[in-house]
Amino acid sequence: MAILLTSQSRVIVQGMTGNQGRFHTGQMVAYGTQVVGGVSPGKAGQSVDGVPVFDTVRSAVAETKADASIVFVPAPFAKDAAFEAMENGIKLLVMIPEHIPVEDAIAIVTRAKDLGVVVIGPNTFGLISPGEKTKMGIMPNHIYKPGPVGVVARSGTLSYEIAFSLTNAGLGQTTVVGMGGDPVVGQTFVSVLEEFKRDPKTRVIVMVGEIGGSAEEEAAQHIKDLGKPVVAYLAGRAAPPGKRMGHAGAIIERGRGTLESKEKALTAAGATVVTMPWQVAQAVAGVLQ
Amino acid sequence: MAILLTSQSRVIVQGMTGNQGRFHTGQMVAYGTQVVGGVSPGKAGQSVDGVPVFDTVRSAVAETKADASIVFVPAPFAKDAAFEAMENGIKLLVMIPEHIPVEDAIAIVTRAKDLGVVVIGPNTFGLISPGEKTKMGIMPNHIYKPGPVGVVARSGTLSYEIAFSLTNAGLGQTTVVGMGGDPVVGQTFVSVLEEFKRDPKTRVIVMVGEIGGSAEEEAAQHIKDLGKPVVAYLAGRAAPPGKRMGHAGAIIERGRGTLESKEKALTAAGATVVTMPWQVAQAVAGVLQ
Amino acid sequence: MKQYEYLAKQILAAYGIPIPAGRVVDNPLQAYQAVEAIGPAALKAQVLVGGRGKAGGIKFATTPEEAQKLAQDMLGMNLKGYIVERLYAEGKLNIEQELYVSVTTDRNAKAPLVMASLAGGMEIEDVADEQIVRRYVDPRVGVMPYFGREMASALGLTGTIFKEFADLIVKLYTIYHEKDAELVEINPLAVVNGHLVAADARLNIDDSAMFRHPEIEAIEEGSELEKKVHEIGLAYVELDGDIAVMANGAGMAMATLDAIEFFGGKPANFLDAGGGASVEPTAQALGVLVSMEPKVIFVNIFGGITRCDDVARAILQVKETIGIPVPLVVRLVGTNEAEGVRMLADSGIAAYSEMAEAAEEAVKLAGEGR
Amino acid sequence: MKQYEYLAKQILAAYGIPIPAGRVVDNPLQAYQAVEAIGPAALKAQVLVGGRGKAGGIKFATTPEEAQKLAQDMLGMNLKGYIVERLYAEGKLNIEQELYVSVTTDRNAKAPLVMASLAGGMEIEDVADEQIVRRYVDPRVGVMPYFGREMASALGLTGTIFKEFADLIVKLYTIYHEKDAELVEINPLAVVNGHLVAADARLNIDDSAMFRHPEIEAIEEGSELEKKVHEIGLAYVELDGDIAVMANGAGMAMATLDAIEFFGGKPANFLDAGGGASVEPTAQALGVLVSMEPKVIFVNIFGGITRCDDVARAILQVKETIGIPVPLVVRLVGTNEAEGVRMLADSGIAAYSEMAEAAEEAVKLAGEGR
Repeated sequence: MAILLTSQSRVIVQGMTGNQGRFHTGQMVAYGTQVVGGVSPGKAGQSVDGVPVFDTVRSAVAETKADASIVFVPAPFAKDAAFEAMENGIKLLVMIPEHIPVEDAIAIVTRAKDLGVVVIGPNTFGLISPGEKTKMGIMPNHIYKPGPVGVVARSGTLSYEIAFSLTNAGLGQTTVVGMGGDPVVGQTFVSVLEEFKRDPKTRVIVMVGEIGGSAEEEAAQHIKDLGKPVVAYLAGRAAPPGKRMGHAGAIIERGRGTLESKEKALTAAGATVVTMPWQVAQAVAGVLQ
Repeated sequence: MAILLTSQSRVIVQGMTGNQGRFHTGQMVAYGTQVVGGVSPGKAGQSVDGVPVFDTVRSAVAETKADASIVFVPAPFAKDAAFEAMENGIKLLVMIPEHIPVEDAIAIVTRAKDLGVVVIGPNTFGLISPGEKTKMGIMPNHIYKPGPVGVVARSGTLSYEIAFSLTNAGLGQTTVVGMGGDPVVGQTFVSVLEEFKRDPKTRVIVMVGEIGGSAEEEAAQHIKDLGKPVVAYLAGRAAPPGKRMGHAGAIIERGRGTLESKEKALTAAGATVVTMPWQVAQAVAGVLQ
Repeated sequence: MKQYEYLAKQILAAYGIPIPAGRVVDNPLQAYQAVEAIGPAALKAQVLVGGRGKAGGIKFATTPEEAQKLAQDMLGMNLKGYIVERLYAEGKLNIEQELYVSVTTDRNAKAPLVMASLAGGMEIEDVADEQIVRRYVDPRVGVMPYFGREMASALGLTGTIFKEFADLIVKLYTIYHEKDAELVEINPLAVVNGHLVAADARLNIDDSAMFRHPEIEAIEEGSELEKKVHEIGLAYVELDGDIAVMANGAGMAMATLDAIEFFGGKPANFLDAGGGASVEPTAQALGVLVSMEPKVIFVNIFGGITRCDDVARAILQVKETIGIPVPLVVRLVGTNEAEGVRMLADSGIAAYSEMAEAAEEAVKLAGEGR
Repeated sequence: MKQYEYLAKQILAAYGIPIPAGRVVDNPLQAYQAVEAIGPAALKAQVLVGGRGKAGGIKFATTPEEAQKLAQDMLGMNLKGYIVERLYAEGKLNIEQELYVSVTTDRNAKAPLVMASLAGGMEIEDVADEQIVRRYVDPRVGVMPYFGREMASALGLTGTIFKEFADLIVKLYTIYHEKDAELVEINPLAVVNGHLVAADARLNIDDSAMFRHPEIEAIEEGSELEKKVHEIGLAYVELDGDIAVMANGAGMAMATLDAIEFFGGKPANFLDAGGGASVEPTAQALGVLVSMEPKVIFVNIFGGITRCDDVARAILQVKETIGIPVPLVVRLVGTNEAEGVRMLADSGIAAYSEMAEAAEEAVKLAGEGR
C-alpha cells in the first residue's frame, strides 16, 4: 500500500509538450506510472512517449478517465492549469512550478478544499510510491525502494539525500511526499501524517522539515496520538533570521519559525529528533526494532 | 407547523434604524415575531420598539443567538449586509430591497448555497407563518390566518390579494412565501414546494406565478411527485413580449417565459390552473374536499 | 439598459477585443470624412431596435460622396418609432466565417451562461440547439483561460482561431463581470484574414447596477410618455388599448390587465404605482393616465403598505386640479379601506371591493366586452 | 520585495487612504523647498532597514535652512550598510492616538490575516496578545465593509473613527489583494484632528507576483554580491564565516550549512545552485564563491535532476579559466556519479560520497573545528 498515489491512479501531465513535461513524462512512464494523457493547448493529436496529447483537461479526462494530474506549466499560468484540473474532476493535483504568486496558491488550495482535491505543492518534487511502481514528480527514479517508511518533506534534494540513505540502509518507503517549499502549499505535515496513519504498510514516518512557518509545531500536536513512531530532521540550524534561505517559505520572521521551537515541540511530542541528515536512517532502524 | 420560519426563529433586523426598518420592526413585533435585535453600524446601544440595536451582526448574534435576519438596507449595500449575515451564522435571510445588481444577487445565492443559508428574495415581501404568529417581511398583518394552505408567490400585492381571498373564504395558510420579483432570487418554486411537501400541516399549495423565466415550467416537473394538490395562478396573460412588466424578472424574452408554455406544463403535471386571481379560493376549496 | 452599438464596440475595444475600423457620425460631412478615412463603409443607424437592416437602418457607401448623401437621408429618419440621431460608419469586412458568442445571466441556473456557435450571423434563437455550445460559469471561479480553451475545443476550432477565441471568451466575460452586463453578445464574430473581429456587438447593462458605473451613459428607451413616467420612478409600459390602468405592485398590475382582457376589454398601459406609494406619486401617475385620454380609467388597489385613504386623497387631488374627464372605476380594499371609500363616496365616486366586478364595469364603460 | 516608505505611501494614497503631506527629496535644495512648502517636517532616509530612527535615519527640521543642512548630512550617509540616496520629507503630525493595522499572509491558515490594535507605534511583536484583534479573511469572500466594521467594533472604536477605520480596512485589503502584497502595514495609524492618517507604512510585494505588476519598481535588497548572484537567478545569502558553500536545492544548502557548523566550522554563505542547474549557471555560481576569497570551498551535490557530470564540468571549467586558488572539497553522488567522479579525479580533485565526511574535511581544511 501507499498513500494518495497508487498503481490505480490514472495520471495526466499538464504542459506535456514543454521541455520539462516531455522529459519527466518519460521518467514517469519508465518508473511505471500510469500516464494516460497529456494536455497542451493546440497540440491535440500529438503524443509524447506514446501518450496522447489533448487540448484540454476536459477532453483528456473524458477520453482517459484520469483522476490525477501533474502540472509543469510556467508559474504565471499555473493557477489556470490548477483550476482547469480541479474543475474537471481531478482529485490529486501535483504542482511542480516554483514562483507561483502566493495569492494564486491561496486561491488554488482554497478551491481544492471545497472540491475535495489533494494538492501537492506548489514548488514540490512531487510524490512517489515505490511499492506501487508509480510516481508523480521530478525525483530521480533509482533512489527509492519499497518498504515500511513513510517520508514527508518540504524540500526536494534534501529528501532525496535522506530517501537514498534509507534505501541504502535497506529501509524502503511506502510513499515519499514533497509538500513544497512555498509559503502556502496544499498539504501540511498534519494532513500527510494523517494519511500515513491510515496506511497499514507504513510503520514509521520520517519528517524532513526546515525553518520558517509553524507547520512542524502544529505537526507535533498530532504526533502524540499518531500511534506510529516519527523520526524528524529539520534543516536551517545555521540560518540567520530575516533571510530567505532559497525557498520562499524558509525564513525566520520576527522570532517565529526557529529550529529550536520546532525541535522542542517535536521532542516533547515523542518524536525522535536528529540533528544531521545522515543520522536519519540509523534512527529509523532504531525505532523499527 | 409551517415552513422555514417558525415561532422558534430568532430574528434580527439589518438596517433597523432606517424609516422602513423602524416601521416594519414595529409591525413584526406586533404580529408576534421574535425580533431579538437590530443592526445599524454606529447605533449600538439604541433600541427600536424595545429591541436592542448592535453595530454588527457579529455582536448581535453573539448577544441574542439570532438565526434569521431581514435586510432593509439600500440596494448598493445589500450584498455587504447579506454576507455579514451569512458569514456570522444566519441561516434564514430575507432580502427586502429591490434594485440589487444581479451580479450581487448571484454572489449572495451562490454563497448561501455553500453555507446552507435559505435566502428569501431579493425584492420580496418576505414570508409569514400565521399559525406560528411570526413573519419576516413587509406584508400587512391582518390579511392572513392559520390554516392548511401553503402559498408561494413571486409578487407582493398580488399575493396579498390572493391570501386575503383565501382568508375570507375560510382557508387559512401555513406559510406564505414571497420568492421575489428579481431575475435571480434565492428560492425556486421547486425549492419551496419541497419545503411544503415536508410540512404535514400543508394540505394544498397555491402557486402565484407570472410571465418570464422558466421557474414555473421547472416546478411542473416536480408537481407530479409532490403528493399534494397544487392550484396555480399566473399573471401576465396580457403582457407583450420584450417589455419588462415592473419586475425586473417579468419579461417575455425571445419567446421564452410565455404564459401559455407555463400553464400548459402545469396543467400537464396535474396542477389546477385558474386564469383569474378571484378563482383561486374556489379552486383550493374544491381540491380540499 | 441597452447600449448603442458604437458604445458597445468601444467597450469591447477597451478590453482588447478587435473591432472593425469605425467612426461615430453626427452629420453628413462626418460621414464623408469617415469613408474618406476608412474606405467603403456601412452606415448604421444607432437606434435600439432589432431588425435595423431590414428596416433600412443599414446602408453601404463606397465613396465619401455616397456616404454624405446616405447620411443626409438616414439622419433624422424614423426607424420603427425611433428618430435616428447618430450613425456609425464602419469599414467593410471581408468576412471568411461567422461565429456567435455571448455571455448572459441565466436566471434559473442563477449563474452566467456563455454560449458560442459556428453558426453566427443569425439570431441565436434561430440556431439549432446542437449547434450551440453552452457552458455555465461557476460564480466562485469565474472565467479563466482554460474555460475559453474548452469552448474553443468544443467548437472544434484549431490554430490561431483556437487561441484567439479562447482569449476572447475571457475578455468577454471580464466585460460582463466588470460592467455588470446582463448580455454581451458578438454576432457575428467574424473571421477576417484569419483573425477574429467583432463585426457586431450588443451590450445590455443591468439597470440596478448603473449606480456603480458612472462611466456608462444612461440611455432611456421607450416613448416620451414612458420616459416621463419612469422619471417619476414608476414602472410603466404603453399598450394599444383604451382602458388606462393603475395598480399597486407589478404582479397586481399584470393581473389587472389580465382581468380587463378577461372581460373583453383592451388595456392602454401597464402602470405599477408601487407597493407602498404615497399621495404625491400616486397623483402624478393618475395625472399621466388622464393625459393619455383613454376611454376609461381603472384604479385597482389592494392596500397593504399602500393606504387606501392615501389613494383616495390622490384621486381627489387629481379630480380637483386637472380634473378627470373620463369615467373612473376604482377598486379599493385593505388598509384604511373604510376611510378611503368614504372619502371617495363624499366626492361622488363609488368604489368596488371586488376586483372582478370592477374590471367588468371598466370594460363595460369603455363600450367593450362580451 | 520590500517597498520604500514613500512608494508605500504613494500606493496607500492612490487607494484613498489619507497620508501626511510629504515630498521625495533627492538633494538639499529639495529639502529646503519641501519644508518651505509643507512646514516643519521629518526627513526620513529611504532605506530598507529596520530601526531607522535609532540609527540616525530620521531627523526633524523646523526651518527650510535646517532642512537643507540636515539633508546635506543625511544624503550619502551609510545606514547599517545601506547608502542613503533619497529622503522623504514629511509634515509633522499632531498625533492624538496611535493605532496599528496590517494585512499579511498566514501560511498556516493559508489565508490573509488582518491584525489591528489600539497599541500602535511599536512593533506588533511587542504588543500583548490580548491587545491585538486578529481576523482571518476567507479567500472565497474577501474583505467587504462589514469585515472592517467588525474589526472597528472589536477594537471598541466609535463615531467618526469607527467609520474611517472600517473603511480603511477595506482599502488596505484591496491593496494587499490587487498589489499581491505579502505585507501591508500602517504603524502608527495616527489620529490627527479626529481623523485617521497613515503616519508610517510598510509594503512588501510577493516576489513571485512581480511579473504582473509592471507598475511596481523592482527593488533589489542586499549586498552587491548578493544582487549579482540573484541576477544569475540563484538563491544566495551572505553569512559571516569563511567556508564558501554551494549545494543543489534549498533544503540541501541549508543542511550543508548545518553540517559545517556541526563540525565546528563557519559557513560564508548560502547558495542554492538549483534542483536541476546545468553547467553554465553552476560555473557562474562557483565563480562567485571563488571571488569571495574564502578559506575553503565546499560543493555538496546530490544528483537527482542535476547530473554529476555537469557539475564536474562546471568545476573543471572554473578551474581552467579563473582558477580555484583555495582548497576545494567536493561531495558528489547520484545521477551520472561515476562519470563525474572520474572527470574530477582526472584533474586531481577527489570527490567524497558521504556528506558528513566531506563537511568534516572542509572544516578541517579551514583550520577550524573541534
